[in-house]
Amino acid sequence: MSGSTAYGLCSAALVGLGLFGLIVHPEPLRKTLAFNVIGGGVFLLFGVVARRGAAAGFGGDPVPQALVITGLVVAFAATALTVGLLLRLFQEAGRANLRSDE
Amino acid sequence: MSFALNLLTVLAVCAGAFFFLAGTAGLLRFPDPLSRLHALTKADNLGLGFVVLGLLFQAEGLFAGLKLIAVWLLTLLAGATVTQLIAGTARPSGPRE
Amino acid sequence: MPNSATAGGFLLVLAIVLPVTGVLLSLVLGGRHAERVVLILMPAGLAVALAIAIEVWRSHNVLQYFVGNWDPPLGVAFRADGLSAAMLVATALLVCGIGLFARGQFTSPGQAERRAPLVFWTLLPAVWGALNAVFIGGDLFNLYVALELLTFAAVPLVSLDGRAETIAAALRYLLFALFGSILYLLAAVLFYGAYGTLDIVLLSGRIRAEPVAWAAISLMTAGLLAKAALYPFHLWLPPAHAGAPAPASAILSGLVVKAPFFLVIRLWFDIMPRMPEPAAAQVLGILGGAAILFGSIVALRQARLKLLIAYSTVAQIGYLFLMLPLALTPEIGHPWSTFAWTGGILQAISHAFAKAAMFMAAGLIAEGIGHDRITDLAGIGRALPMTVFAFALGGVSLMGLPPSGGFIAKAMLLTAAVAEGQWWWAVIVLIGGLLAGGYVFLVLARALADPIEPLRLLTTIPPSRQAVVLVLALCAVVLGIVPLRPSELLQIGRPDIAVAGFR
Amino acid sequence: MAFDIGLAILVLGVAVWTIAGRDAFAAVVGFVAYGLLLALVWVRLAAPDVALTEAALGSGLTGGLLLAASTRLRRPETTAPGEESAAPLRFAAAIVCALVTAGLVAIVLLLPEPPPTLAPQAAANMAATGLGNPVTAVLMAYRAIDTLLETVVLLLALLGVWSLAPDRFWGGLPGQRHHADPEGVLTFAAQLLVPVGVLVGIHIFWVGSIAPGGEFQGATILAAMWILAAMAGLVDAPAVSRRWLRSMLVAGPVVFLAIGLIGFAIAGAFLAYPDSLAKLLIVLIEVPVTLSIAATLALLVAGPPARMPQQ
Repeated sequence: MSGSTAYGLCSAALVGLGLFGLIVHPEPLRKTLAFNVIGGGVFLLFGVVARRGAAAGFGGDPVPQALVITGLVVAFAATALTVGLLLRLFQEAGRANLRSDE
Repeated sequence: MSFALNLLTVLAVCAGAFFFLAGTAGLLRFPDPLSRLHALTKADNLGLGFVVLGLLFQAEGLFAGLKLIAVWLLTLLAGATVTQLIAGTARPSGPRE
Repeated sequence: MPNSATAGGFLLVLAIVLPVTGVLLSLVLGGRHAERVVLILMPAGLAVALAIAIEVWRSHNVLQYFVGNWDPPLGVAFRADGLSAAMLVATALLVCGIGLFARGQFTSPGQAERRAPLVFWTLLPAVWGALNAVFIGGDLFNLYVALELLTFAAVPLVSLDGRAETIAAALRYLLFALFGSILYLLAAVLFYGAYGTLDIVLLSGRIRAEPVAWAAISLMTAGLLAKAALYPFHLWLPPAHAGAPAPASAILSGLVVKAPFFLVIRLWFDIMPRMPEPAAAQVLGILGGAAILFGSIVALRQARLKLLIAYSTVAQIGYLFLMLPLALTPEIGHPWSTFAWTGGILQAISHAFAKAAMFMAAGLIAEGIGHDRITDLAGIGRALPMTVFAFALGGVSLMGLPPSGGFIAKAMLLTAAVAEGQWWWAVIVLIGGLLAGGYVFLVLARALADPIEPLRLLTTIPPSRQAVVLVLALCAVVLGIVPLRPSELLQIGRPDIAVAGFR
Repeated sequence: MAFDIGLAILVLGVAVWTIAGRDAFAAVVGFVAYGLLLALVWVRLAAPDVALTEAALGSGLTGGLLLAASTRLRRPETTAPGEESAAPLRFAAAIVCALVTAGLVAIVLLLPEPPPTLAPQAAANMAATGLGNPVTAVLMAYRAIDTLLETVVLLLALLGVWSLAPDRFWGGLPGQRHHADPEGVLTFAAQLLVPVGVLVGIHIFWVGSIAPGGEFQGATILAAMWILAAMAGLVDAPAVSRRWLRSMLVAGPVVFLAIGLIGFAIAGAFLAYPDSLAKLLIVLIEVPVTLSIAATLALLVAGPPARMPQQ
């Protein structure tokens, strides 16, 4: 097993773990955390793909690496918007969950 | 020459690791927030100092060495600030702990 | 498929650059200028969309553009086939209609900038640009960015009024959309890891029937379904679409949910045309059928008009996915398969017009009488005849009655189902039509009833706004009268069939 | 090798803490550690550019945002008992997620040999971009359209956050005003750190064309410095209606678009650069883009307008 395979297996576990958190946690803040854990796993898998593609004197394929940077920025923007909605909901309704409005 | 430098590096980094270990033990074992912080910062600043010192022997050129020292100084500053803030919160039988 | 940039490819760049410019200008100029920027933008964007459609029609080929002259797989390609062109034109028409309609609702009186108008007039071109980017995207990661652009443009529209319940609806929508995005991205990573490209055309040449391909396709489909609100991922849709202001509901229900559906089509028909999987297509069809039955029945039980229309969207999305089991037959390119494919796309477009008209009609009714309780609509048919007529025309298309785009779409799906021996889909189409008839007549019966005391409108609704709604509803009808030309356009550039197969 | 396995296990452990911990605040702290460890993983995967982004943005800024949110949501009335999901749901979810993980494990082990890669093509075209960092070449040349749309995505997210302001505060100032305490340690630290941090941010941005770094990483550091200065009360957020602020926010995408359109005339395609001018044009784009991203990130953390100027 090479180092990048270890990280590949780690990324698979991270995706599963984050998915679990996403399903079982009712509070949106915890869901947001779970999203970011999954995101970390997905990006890591892309990093492993990049590392495997090392060639032409580069330590890794630069295309997936660049895409991960773009992805991280999108993930931050998504987190910021979620947090904004969450805080405003808390302010308006005094609650920060989505359960009771079913 | 390079053997001597390598030896110095190993010694310094080991010393640094010891201080980190001691600091972590203090963080876990000491009874109240203030003494925990005390253990943590004292040991960490010294620990990182020794690690940086050890790496200085391996630095390629003056600029790289200065960067390492800058890392240490910035960590000192950040650590001192955060410790002050935590201690300030913890002192008047703070909201947590 | 051409392997270099084609003449007229620069039009594709304009289809994205124009709306994006609108977003930036609206934001920086602010105040009342935001509205003017969009009003200037609308005809220009419509012209670009029409030019693309004409160019595709004239050359009878796919328009293609390599951004920065970098060929895929290193660079990103934009491509417009007949399907893209049709969606671009439909989007442009709808955005123009919605923009004209929204003028009466989102104005900043005086010099001071108001929150809701600025946000609306900045996000309207943002939705437009994002949709265009989805329709012409040729690269899976670029499409990911486009989908995120769409999400961030659509979510704030839901909570524009700032009430707690719409904020909760927006939050739920955002969580579902992000869930879809992350699955989509994971699938894109798997595609790249296995085949070394994210370009749709290159990918379709390299993909093989193996576990990694199936995993990627399943994940991507699941992610897109969450964004398209197909049953059982529909939970977020009704509160979000019903809670948004009417013009925003129109764009969300009419167009935004069609973008992920469009990508499902790209995935199943363009990326893997030679590997049909009837069992998987049947699963998607079953979800579609469940959506039709569930959405229609719940719509029948709604007390508020906007929620009824929103649940009807859940049902109508189901029809889109009926096309998959009917078109993904083992012999793709078979006339009946093409028939079903065309029916599905026509359903997407005619539903867009019909649903936008219905939401805006509901908005005008709510403005006029201050609520949208269905039981208290009596007399509105006399007070706002043009609006109620537009609502009825939209309803005709939803039911699938002639003459309307919805009729042709549903008839094509029905015919294909019968001809292919998959009669159970035909039954569902028919039941769905009956149920749609039920909820539309429920509303119309109340609206046309004589009120106990004469209905007084709170404000006067300008006829121009009513006319816009009527024109959009008429577009849905017209699609049913001249359906053959557009459906020929739709076939241009389909990799899986010869155009000649369609008669 | 052993280090990699150990690090992978550590990352997993911290992730379990983040997901399974009962206290939201502790979970967020776990997430920050998760991000920092991932940054280390990125170094091991020969992706220093990503490592910088992960540490600054994925762990730092995201962590700060979530920490602030979890403190504000942490009131007694929000932690109602019985919020846990039912045991059968947890069990079913665990099975589904285990299956997903197992499937991904199989795929990771079955990834093709030799691995497909675009590294040779990226290398072959580097000369035409005049850049020395392949990741920057991807972001600014080969796939510049992604980066352009990305800057718009950030702007839309900011507008989305702003749209959550109560109507009466529209055009006002975001977040709380922090007052400077001349004796305070935070003020002192900020006075000392901000100039250094700004220099570091500019440096990281500037070396991006030849070495690891670039506009996203540099902009994140600049944004963090502004946030630090605001927390220490040294600066206050500008009102969101300010024309200069709006101009600063859109400057990056506007210049990006403009130079992209000029590409039609001087290089024959949108977002194309003639070889001789490539590096100059890319730097011309990057400077305003860095400023715009820095401003957008800082304001995303600051939140929606919540007060009017000088009440």
